[in-house]
Order: sequence, then C-alpha cells, then structure tokens
Amino acid sequence: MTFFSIDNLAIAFGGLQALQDIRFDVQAGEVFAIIGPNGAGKTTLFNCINGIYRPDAGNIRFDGRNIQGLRPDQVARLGIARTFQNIELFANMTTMENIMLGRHVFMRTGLFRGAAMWGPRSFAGREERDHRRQVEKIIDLLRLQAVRGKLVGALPYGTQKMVELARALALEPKLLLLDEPCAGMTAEEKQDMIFWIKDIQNDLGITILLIEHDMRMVMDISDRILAINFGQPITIGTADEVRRHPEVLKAYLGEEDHRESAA
Amino acid sequence: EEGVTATEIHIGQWGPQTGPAAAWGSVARGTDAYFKMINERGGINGRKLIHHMFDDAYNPAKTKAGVKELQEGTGMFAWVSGVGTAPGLAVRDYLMERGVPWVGPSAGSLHWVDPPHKYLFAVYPLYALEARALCRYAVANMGKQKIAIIYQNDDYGKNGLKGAREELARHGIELVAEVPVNVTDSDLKPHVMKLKKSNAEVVLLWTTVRHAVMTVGISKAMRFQTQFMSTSTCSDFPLMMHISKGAWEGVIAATFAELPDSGYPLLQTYKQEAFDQYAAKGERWGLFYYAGIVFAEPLVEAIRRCGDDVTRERLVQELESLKDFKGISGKISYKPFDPNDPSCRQGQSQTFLVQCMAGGKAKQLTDWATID
Amino acid sequence: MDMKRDYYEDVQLFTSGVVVFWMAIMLAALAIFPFLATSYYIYMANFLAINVIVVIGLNILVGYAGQVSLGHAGFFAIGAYGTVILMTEVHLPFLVALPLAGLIAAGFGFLLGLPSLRLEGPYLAIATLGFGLTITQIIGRIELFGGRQGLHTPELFIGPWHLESDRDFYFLLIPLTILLALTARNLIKTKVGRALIAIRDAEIAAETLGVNLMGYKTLAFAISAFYAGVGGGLYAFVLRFIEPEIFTLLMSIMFLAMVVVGGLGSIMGSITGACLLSWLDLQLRNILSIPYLGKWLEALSQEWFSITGVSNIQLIVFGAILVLIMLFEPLGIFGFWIRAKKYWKTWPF
Amino acid sequence: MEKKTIVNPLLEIRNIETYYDLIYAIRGASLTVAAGSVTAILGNNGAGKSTILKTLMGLIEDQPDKGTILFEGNRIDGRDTEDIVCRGISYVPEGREVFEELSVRENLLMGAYTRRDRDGVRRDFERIYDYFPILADRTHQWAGTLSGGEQQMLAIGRALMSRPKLLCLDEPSLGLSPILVKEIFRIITQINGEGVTILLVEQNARMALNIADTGLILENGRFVMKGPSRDLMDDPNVQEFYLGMQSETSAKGYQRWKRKRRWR
Amino acid sequence: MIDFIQMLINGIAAGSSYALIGLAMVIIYKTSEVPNFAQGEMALISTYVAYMLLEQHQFPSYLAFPLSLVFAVVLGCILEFTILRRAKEPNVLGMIIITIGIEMILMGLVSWKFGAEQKSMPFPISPYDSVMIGDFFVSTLEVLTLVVALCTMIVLFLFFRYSRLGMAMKATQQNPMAARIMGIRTRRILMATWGISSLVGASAGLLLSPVIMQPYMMWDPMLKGFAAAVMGGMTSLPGAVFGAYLLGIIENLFGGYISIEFKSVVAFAVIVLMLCIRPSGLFARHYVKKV
Ligand SMILES: Nc1ncnc2c1ncn2[C@@H]1O[C@H](COP(=O)(O)OP(=O)(O)OP(=O)(O)O)[C@@H](O)[C@H]1O
Ligand SMILES: Nc1ncnc2c1ncn2[C@@H]1O[C@H](COP(=O)(O)OP(=O)(O)OP(=O)(O)O)[C@@H](O)[C@H]1O
Ligand SMILES: [Mg+2]
Ligand SMILES: [Mg+2]
Repeated sequence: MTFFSIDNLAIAFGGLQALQDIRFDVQAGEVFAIIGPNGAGKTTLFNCINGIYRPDAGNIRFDGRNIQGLRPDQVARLGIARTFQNIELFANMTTMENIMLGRHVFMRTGLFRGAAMWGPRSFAGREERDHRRQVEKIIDLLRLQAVRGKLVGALPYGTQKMVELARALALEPKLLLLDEPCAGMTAEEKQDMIFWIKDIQNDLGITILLIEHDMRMVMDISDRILAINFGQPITIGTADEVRRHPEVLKAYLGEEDHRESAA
Repeated sequence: EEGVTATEIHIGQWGPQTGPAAAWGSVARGTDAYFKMINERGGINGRKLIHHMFDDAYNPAKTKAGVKELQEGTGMFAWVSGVGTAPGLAVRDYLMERGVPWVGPSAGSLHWVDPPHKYLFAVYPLYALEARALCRYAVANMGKQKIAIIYQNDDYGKNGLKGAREELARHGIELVAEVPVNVTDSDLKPHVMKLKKSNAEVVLLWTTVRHAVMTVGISKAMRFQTQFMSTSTCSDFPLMMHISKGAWEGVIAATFAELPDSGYPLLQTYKQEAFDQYAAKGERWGLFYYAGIVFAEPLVEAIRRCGDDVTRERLVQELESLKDFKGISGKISYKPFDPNDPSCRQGQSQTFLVQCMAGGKAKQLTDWATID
Repeated sequence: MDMKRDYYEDVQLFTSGVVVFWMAIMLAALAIFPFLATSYYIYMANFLAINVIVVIGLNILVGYAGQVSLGHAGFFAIGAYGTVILMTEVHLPFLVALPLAGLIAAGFGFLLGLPSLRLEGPYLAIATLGFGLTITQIIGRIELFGGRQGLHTPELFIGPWHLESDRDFYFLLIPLTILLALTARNLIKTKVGRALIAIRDAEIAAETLGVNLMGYKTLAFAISAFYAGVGGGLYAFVLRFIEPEIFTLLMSIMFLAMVVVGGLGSIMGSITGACLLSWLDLQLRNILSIPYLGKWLEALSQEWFSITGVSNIQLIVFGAILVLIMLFEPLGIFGFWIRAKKYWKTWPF
Repeated sequence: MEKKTIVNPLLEIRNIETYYDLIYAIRGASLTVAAGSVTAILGNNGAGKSTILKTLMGLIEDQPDKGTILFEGNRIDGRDTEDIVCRGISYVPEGREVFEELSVRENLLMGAYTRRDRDGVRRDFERIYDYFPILADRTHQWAGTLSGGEQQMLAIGRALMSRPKLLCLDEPSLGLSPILVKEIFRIITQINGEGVTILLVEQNARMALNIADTGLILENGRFVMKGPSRDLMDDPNVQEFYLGMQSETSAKGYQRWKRKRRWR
Repeated sequence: MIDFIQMLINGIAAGSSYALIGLAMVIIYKTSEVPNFAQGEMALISTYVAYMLLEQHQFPSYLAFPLSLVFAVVLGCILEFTILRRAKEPNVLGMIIITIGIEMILMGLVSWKFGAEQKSMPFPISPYDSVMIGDFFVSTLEVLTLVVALCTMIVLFLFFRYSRLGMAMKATQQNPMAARIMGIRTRRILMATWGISSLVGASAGLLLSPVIMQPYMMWDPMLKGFAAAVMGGMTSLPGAVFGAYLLGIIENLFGGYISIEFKSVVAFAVIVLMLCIRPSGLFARHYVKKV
C-alpha cells in the first residue's frame, strides 16, 4: 500500500482550471519534488492536500485513509505539516513560541488545566516544560538558538523561513510539505538547507513533498520529480528523466543548460 | 446633625447635564436659583442653603458615586429632586439605610411610594394619575370613545399606559392602539401609521419631548386629524410650539404646576427674584426649569417649620405635617408613615388640563383637581 | 541570548523576587485600603474592579484573538440579570448563581462567535453591536426580568456571611478579580492563549498546525463573554439595581476603549486601562471644582460658550485623553511600559 | 559586457546610518550609482540590503539617522516617499506588496499613477503583457489570488509602468521559475539598455553579477567589498559564499560542520 | 395593500438619510479601513454652525447653508490633518478609538456651546408639509433628501469610477506602503476623503435638522448609516445606498406588520443573517487570503 497518493485531482477557480488530472503516489521516506512554471498550480496542490482548498474531484489518500474533505486542522493531526511560500509566521510571537505552536496537537492542556497553571508543578506547567524541551531539540537542530527569544516579525527573510521549517517539524509530521524553502536564500544558506532536508529525510524518517524553483537543489535531493504546467501533469520521473523532457525544457527550464542558469 | 451647621444647611442633588437626557439638566439649575433666592432673602432661620449638585449623565453608577462622595465627604442634610428613575433607584436604598431624607424625585414613578419609605417624599404626581385625568376628560367632557396611546418603552411610559388602561376600564372602553416607542428611535412613521390605522379620536402622548413633537408633526404630514393629549412632560407650550414649528397647536396637556405665563403671584416672584437674578445666559423660564423649584418647595417649607431644631427626625415630622401646602404646584399633603399605605408619601395628586393655543398661549380647561 | 533558558521561566507565577516583593506590597495595600477609606472610595474600587474583570475578558477576545466586539454590554447584562434571576427565582446561592450566569453569557458568546467565523472588521463590529442592542430590548420585553421597570438585587449571603456594605463586597470582589486576572494570564500563556494569538496573526498557518479555527474563535467569544457575565453579575450587586437602559452601546464602547487604551494583548494593560478610564469617567464630573482651572473654564463658558452646557467639558476632556493616548502611544499604556523598560535596560546609552 | 564609464552619479548615498527603533541596521554605508549602470548589492540574510533600499525610498520613518542621499544632485533623504517616487525612482519591494483586492490591471494602472500621458501608458501596458504573458491572462483576477511568481511579475511590471530613471529591485527573481529568472534578467538588461539605471538587490549572485557593472557586498550593515562585477566574480571568498562554487562537490558531513566565515 | 405601499414609501424616506451617512462612512473606509464613529458628530457640528449663522447672526439661508457645508469640508480636513495624520503606526482599533475620542470632543463642544435643549432649525421647507400622490403621503423634505442622496451617490460614484483618485483610494486602503511607492500622495488623499465625507455627512445632518435638532440627533442615524454601509459591503457606494434603502424598508415593514418594539433592532438581526451568507456585504466580493 502506498504511503501517500493522489488520484485524479482537479480544482477550478471560476473559469480557471487550476489543477486537473493530477495523480501520483509517494513512497514512505521519499523526497518527492514538484516543479512547474509560475502559476502552474503547485501551491494550489499543496493547499488541496492541506484541506485549505476543497478539490472539485479526486482522491487524496494518506496512510491508508482518504483525507480529502478534512479540515486543515484534522489533516495536521494526521501528521502532515507544511511551510508556506509567502512566510506565514505569527509575527508577534517569539521564535520559541512560534515553534511551540507546532506542538499544539500534542498538548493536553485544555481550558481548565491551562487556567489552573499555578506554578511549574501543575499539569499545564509540567506539560509546557516537556514540550519546551522538544522545541529546544528542534532549535538546536536548525541552529536557531540566537533568535530563540526574538519576535519573528523582525527577523531576516531567510531566518524566518528556517523558523517556519522548525515550526513544521515540531508537529512531528510523517509527511512534510515544503513550498519553496530556499527562496530568498544565499547560495551558502541553500546548501545548509539541502543538508537539513536530507537530515530530516534520513534521520527523522519524514517523507517530503517539495516545491522549488532552484533546479540544482531539486536535482540534488529529490528521488522523483513531478512536473506540471497549466495544472496538468507533464511527466513524473527521476531527476534526469525530467530535466531532459522536452516539454519541461521548453516551459520551465529554458532551452539552455539548466545548470548554468539555476545556480 | 449631619450637613447642618449654625449657618448652613447642605442639600444635595443630581441631574444629567451631559448625555442623552441632558435636557432635564435645567431642573437642577432651577433648584439652584431658587436656593440662591432664599439665601438672598436671609436664608432659613438664619441658615443659608448650600446646594451641591453634580452631573451623573443619567448613568446610575455615576449617580451612586456622586451621592456617596457628597454624603460621606461634605455630608448632606437632605437630598432634593434628582432626575430619573434608574439613577434614583440606584441610590434609594443607600439614602434610606442612612436615614437621609430625600424630597421630590423628579419622576412620577410608583417606585418611590410603593412601598413607602420613611425618608422619601414624592412630589411629582404619578404619571398614572395624569393619564387618568386626561382620559377622564376625553371621555366625560369631550365624549370621545376611541383613545390610543403612544408611550415610551420604559418605566415612565408604562406608568402612563397603566393609568390610561385603568381609567378607560372604568368606562368600559379599551385603548384602540398601544404603540411603544424606544428612546433611541429616530423614525416614527410606522408608529404614526399604527395610530392612524386605529382611527383614534384621541391620542395620548407619553414620550420624550422630541418624540411627541415628531408624532404630532408626522400626523400632520400624514393628514391624520386627531386630538393629541400629552403628559406634563410636554406641557411647556412655548417650547413645544417652537420646536414643532406650530404643529403643537390644539394639543391638550396635563400639568402639575402653575403655567409660566399665568400670572400666579408666587410664580411671578420666583421668576423675578430667582430666574431673572441667577439664571445663566441662554436659560429659559420653562417648565423644566421651575420644576426644580416645585420639587424643592416642600423641603424648604419643612425646614422653615423646623425652626432652629434642624434635624432629620424633625424634618420628617414637619414634612408629614404638611397639609394642603400650596406652592406653585398643586396642593401637597403627606401622612404619617405607614408601611402599607403608598399614599402616605405621595405628596401631590393634583393636576389640571390646559390646551395649547396659537402662539404657545395656554387655555386652562379644568381647575386643579385631585385624581383618585 | 544564546544560552538555553530555563524551561521554567514562563511557567512560573512570579519571575523574580522583586516581583514577589511588589506583589506582596500591592496585596497588603489592597487589604488595608478598605479600613482607611470611606465607603465612597470603596464603592469606586469595586466599580473599577468590575471593569477590570470585563476588560480582561474583552482583551482576550480583542487583543489576543483579534476579534472586535461592540456588544459586550449585552453579555454584561446577561450576567447581571442571570445572577439576580437565578438567585430570586431559582433560589441558588450567589456563589453558584454567579458562575452559572457567567456560563449562560458564555453560551451566548459561543452563539455570537459562530457568525464571527467568517466576519471581520466592521462587519463583525456591526454584528456584535446589533447583539448588544437586541439583548437589552429582549430583556426589557420579558416581565420575569422586571421588564422596563428593572430589578432590585436580593440580599447577599455567602454561607453565614451577610454582605451588606460596600466593604463587605470589596472583600469578595477583589480576591475574585485577582483570581480572574491570574486565570486569564495562565490561560494565555498556555496552549489556548497561544492558539488564539496564532489565529489572530496568521489564521491559515494556525489551522495547518492543528488549531481548530471554529473551536478557538468561538471559545474566545465564550471566555470573553464569561468574564463579562461574571462582571455583570457583580455589577448588579454593586449598584443593587438593574434595568435594561443601563446596558447601553456607550458602555460597550467604553469597555473597548479601556482595552485599547490599556494595550491590546496585555493583562497588565487591561488592568491599568480599565482603572484609568473608569476612574476618569467617574471623576471628570468634578472638573469644574478644580481650583483656578474651574473658575477659568466658567469664565470661558460665560464669554464664548454657555453656562448651561458647561458640564460638557468633561466629554471634551475625556475624548481628548482618548485621542492623545492613542496618538502618542498606539500600543496604549502598555506601550509606555514597554518603552520605559527598554529605555531602562539601555539606560546609559 | 561593455563597461560604462562613470559619467555623473545619478544616486549617491553618503555614509547613512539607519535604526529600527533600537536596532542598528545600517552602520554607515556609502554607495554611488552611475547613470545608466547596473549596480548589484549582495549580502547574507539580515545584512541590511532591503534596509538600504527602504531608507533610500524614505519608507522608514525619521531615517536615515545620519548621512545624506543625493539623487541627481538633490538631497532626498528625509523627504516623503511620494516625493522621491515622483523624482523618478521606482521600487520593487521585498515580499511583492501587491494591492491584493485590486485586479492585475488596476495594479498596473496604479504603477502609472504619476504619469499623465495616456497613450504612453497604454503602450506600456502592452509592453508589460509582452514581458509577462501570463499576466495578460489574469488581467481581471484579484492580485491577492495570484500565484507567488505571478505576484512577483506583477510587482516588477508595476514598477516599470512609471517609466523611472532609477529602478530599485529587491530580489526580483524570488520565487520565479528558472526560465523566468533568465527572462527577468534579460528584461533588466533591456531596460537598462533603454537608459534606465538599475539598483539591484539579489541573492542569485551569479546572475546578478553577470549583468551588473558594479557589485557591492554588504555584511552586517556595512559594505565590505566594492568593485567591478568581474573582479568580484573572481574573488575566492565571493565564490565560496555567494556563488556556491566550492560546494559543488559537497557531501553530507562536510558541510554540516563547516564554520561560518564572515568578513568582520 | 395601501398600507404596504405607504410603508415602502416611508422606508425609502427613512433610508435616504441613512444612505447619506452610509456614503460618508464608506468614503473614509475606502481609504483608511477605519469605520469613522465621529461621522455623526462631524455632521452635527456643521448643522449647528448653520443654525448659529441663521439664528444668531441672521444670515440668509442661501448663504448659511453653503457656508456650513464649506465649514464641514474644512472641519474634515482639519481633523485629518491635526489628529488622524499624527497617529503613528496606527492599528485599526486604535483609529476607531481615536474617532470615538473625536466624537466625544465634537459632541462636547456642541453641547457646551448650545446646551442640550431641543432647537428649532429655521429650514426653508417645513418637515411637516407633505405631498399626496394618490392615496400616499410623502413629506416634501423627504423628497428633497431622496434627491440629494441619489445625486450624491451618482456624483460620487462617477467621480470614483472615472477619476484616478477612486482607485488610488482603494490602493491606499489595501496597502498604504505600496501606495506611497506608486507615488500616490496618500496623505492628501486621506485629507480629501475626510473633507468630502464630512460634506456628505453634513448634508445629512442639515436635512435631518428640521425634524429634530439637539446634540444627540445624529447618534441613531449614524448607527443606521454604518449598518447600511456594512450591508452594502462597506467599500461600495451604490452598496451603501442600496443597503440604506433596504434597511429603511425592512424596518418599516417589520414595524408595521410584526413588532414595533423591535423595529429599531431588527435591522441588526437581519444584517447578522445576511452577513452569514455574504460575509463581506451584498456588493463586495469576499476576499479569502491565499497562502
Ligand atoms: N483562490 C484563488 N482564486 C483564483 N485563482 C487562484 C486562486 N488560487 C490560485 N489561483 C490561480 O491558480 C493558479 C495556480 O496558482 P498556484 O499558487 O498554485 O501557482 P504555483 O504553481 O504555486 O506558482 P508559483 O511558482 O508562482 O508559486 C494561478 O494562476 C493563480 O492565479
Ligand atoms: N521592521 C524591523 N524592525 C526591527 N528590525 C528589523 C526590521 N526589519 C529588519 N530588521 C533587522 O534589520 C536587519 C537588516 O534587515 P534587512 O531586511 O535589511 O536584511 P536583508 O539583507 O534584506 O535580508 P534578506 O536577504 O533576508 O532579505 C536584520 O537584522 C533585521 O533583523
Ligand atoms: Mg506557489
Ligand atoms: Mg531583504
């Protein structure tokens, strides 16, 4: 049984057919990339998986369940986390608090136990502490110590992206959706990001769905790639297969050698 | 005694000077001028009346704060008037528990007298009584059968409604329309349409001044011919004629005091010695203004009768001994305290009816009469 | 900055000894106060405390969850009437009736929260405003609630303790206020509070992290309504009399102003904001008896304005204070505080 | 690419310092942009690149704290943004900042707000739709619902609509597909060829230096390197940290422990 | 049936003044996303200026009314210039509180100067004259209000539709920073909108004043106007007018047929229901943020 599969997905906005006939499956532990020109529907695809958009047709199966039609928070509870293309952080919270939100689904403190947090030994206090410990691990992993207590609104763009990733990891997802994680980063930072993604894949065993325009990165880390254009799949295959596909070349990479241009 | 020194007697009063009910603010200013007049004449048995008034914006919480501050700070001997049912009710228990006399709340509500309180003396005739007087006149003297009412949707209006219902029940008639209006309403067309549809020959107005004027005006615009009758609140004819641009002519109103231009001697004295001397620029010698005098008259009279022995117990005794006291309102009498008799603290139950003539002149329709 | 911080830090009630020290002094002052002051000042303290309760609740909704409400007088009324009715008609003891009335208000809050899921800004403002206006109309209509005539509160007993004076009530009210304030503080420091802020800042991101929008938005309304309801129940007994006209739109607006002036998203701000504005509201009536200034204002009125309307100066002053605070410190009093702290930290520079 | 000789500086920034409240973001930076040239500013995250542009545009209140900015010889620091824009500077902000509830067309129209010539505007519409055909398809769609890349195109198109003398671009290639990145840089060169001076902030250092005449490297609020772009490209440090040459052969484990080196 | 039509007419008559206030609020909201709670009082003070000119300085009405309208424009501009512009890093709630503060100041000034007593505005048209069309009555003043409201709407609509200013205003509302980058003089635009909005509001005040003139006269119309604007979508001029008439009609029909007591609040109940279906009002598209 496949870990994650999409079948026949379609969605339209008004007259615009944003996605159509999308079908693919992802094996557990894989890094699966989605590429395509701007406006091809990549983010929309993520939004459908997430439950932010309701697809007009199609099936999304995850871990043996049909998750199509679930609310975003229900999807999150099943273990799907994501980052966003335009950063969506909680600007008035510190980095630490942002990541703590990733722990939301694991926390048992409700209204009443929260209200009764009289000191660190109360239920809420203990739980808070335990989860902070988890968050510290993630902070260490992504080297965010320096900005732990800062309001994220004032952090540089690249760091904000890292915080977003950290927040998604805090959810302990089985499937992680990354929407252009490297946009706006320097070459050096991109490389760091590549390694982190690899670590996440290998050490944490998280399956990753990735949207990215930096072809080198995509080629580097993805096991398989899906290319779409105008909401329709062009091809699925390994990095080499995809980058030689004429339609991909024409619509996405440009005719010349992609390596030159994408670095 | 608290609030009394060898030369001074401190009297407190609240009244809205700001907020939606600020038009009633002149009551307190009227009392103020009245007290100044008395002081000018040498005070009461050598003591001057010191008037403390404050603005409560018709907000009971503020009323309570102000009353407490004055009572516990300076110390008031007694309280006079005080506009509004809700503000009054918020402080009533406080004053009664402390045994501070309170004379003449400016609202004709049953709350003041039923059950009666030892230290609370009402002057204003009950709204219900005014409604009775008007209905009785409409049925008995004018021979009208179809009577409707437009009333403000609160204690004030409901009291009027109650009085009208009771009086008409005696004649075996029912109101043909009862139309409530909320204080904040700004469009009274639907209300007037309801009245018009009932074909009422007489419409009782139990609303604020502005709603009364709107009702009469809109009726005129809708060509709805009827006899309007209003409570004393709207009996200030020059004012009503002015703001209704003449539409008020012909309206019959109940009043609880002599008319401003009636030439009643005491009233003229007040006008000359209190109003002309002390009223601020822009003040108007109207009903709301000298209502402040009406409510204070019995208090002043009772203090005068106390002589040198100005104590609260004595004051209560003297107030209770007032019999047919006549100031510028109807005759005022109180009875010794009886917890089961609401009438023991209802000082005045008299009213007379007037009709508005061209130019705001008033034509007296009936004499002072006590309504049962 | 780089050091790993103590996990306890945010969890503890008091972050440092200094805070404990000041807290103790505050508590002592609050405890002695009623023995030194006249009942007028105690009444005022009670009044302020009630506003503090409501404003803290409203801040949870406005400051933390980012929803606006112009209908809190409605919840306030529900709490007031609920408490009184539960006591007189159902004969529940006060300490049961009060939270129950709060829960009823919370129920209404929940209902009002439902349409709020999709509304924002002025749309939500109008919806809540309509709620506030309608509730008082409905209460005024129902005879059980005393209709338009209003209701007197019953005698107040807690067990054998008969609360007669304002001072008695003070001893009930102040601990309750402190309790509610601390509860609110705990609430927003833990999961619920974080989720609310998250919704305010980035709704969709919060959702994808497993925050149930519907649940938390309505919860915010419910919590906030609960606080308002409890405040209302207490208010009835401070005033000892309630009628529908007391719970006006103006009251809702005042609550909102207290929240914003105090500082959105700050409990301390709410406390100071509520105290400052309600104190001003009560005290400005005396503005004309301020030495010199009062005389001068009167002279000014004689010359240019009118004596009959002179009291309206208090409106002008109140309005001007609102405007000035918001102009110079959009974060409210809380903003002053933060700035002072920042300044202090970097002081020699 | 042909080297342009510095005729006269169109823009001159002298020793500016910028604070965000108490955060000291730009610590004395000077920069000269010659008329008709392309100048690229490179730097790490948080170096202050965007801050320089924001300061230049007068978007940070009461800033720069110190220093002067001259445009065509006139001081523009401390002036209103609108005023600066009217002098002929246009700016593509970081994070797109499109008008979300206006249509694509209306967004572009707003870009031409300072212009009076209707025909010219109409022609420029055509030009923008030519550059970015997908925008033409989305003419009546609300800009807020565009995809990330489409918004970026819109932001660039909008800035071009005002026919500026100086065009400031903050990471124009952010989130664009490879083909479009190339396209964007081609367009920038083309516009530059039409006489528009360009000030470019980019992460894509290779592309940026390729088309730029001059490059500057910003670290921690100070320029640490300046020079003709060719020279920068040959610099080993730049190659390692901005062009990513060294890491071509990178493998797991090596990079992880690599020390972050900075010019300080 | 006759009743029904008369109620419709009454509803439209009542709606006209809501429409004017609604339009005024929409104009400001369109640029700054602030519901202006001072709208009513800005109109109030202009109305009292007209009253003062007429009663105390014996100006002829053909001078007094235009002068008071000019005053309204100036007032709007001054308020924007001296107060709203000074707000640093404003958030919407802070701005609302500022407008509430302004509301109190203006209300205080009017009551201070003129007292709380009801005044009688010497208006050329008596509010109680009516014309009869068949079996139906309309007061002449209401006809005038209707005409003014519709003309204002049309003029404003055309102005905003066909001048660049209209779109610039919308841009300013959505992203003030980006608007400034486009060279839009946001401050001037804000000032202009406050001026225009104050003018429109003042005309509503003047038209209401013959019927009722005291410091609280604008409170209810302001709320209703606000509600009407929300009903229409808060950013749409025709929407505000449509909402206003719908509101007036609903109120009158509800008052006539169901319950007159709840007449004044039924509008809000209807709005809540309507917003459940169309969360951004009748005339505005609902924007859902895209991630
Ligand atoms: N809510 C919406 N309403 C209308 N159109 C939409 C909506 N969301 C997306 N679209 C359209 O659907 C298309 C796909 O958008 P999407 O965001 O998925 O693109 P993308 O592949 O992520 O592109 P990019 O790489 O530029 O981010 C775009 O043309 C966009 O304009
Ligand atoms: N609004 C703000 N308030 C406080 N500090 C800020 C603010 N904006 C930026 N900063 C700080 O100023 C410094 C420079 O930020 P800037 O955005 O200019 O960096 P950048 O070079 O553009 O980075 P990036 O490549 O991520 O866009 C950073 O350290 C950042 O934290
Ligand atoms: Mg995308
Ligand atoms: Mg930047």
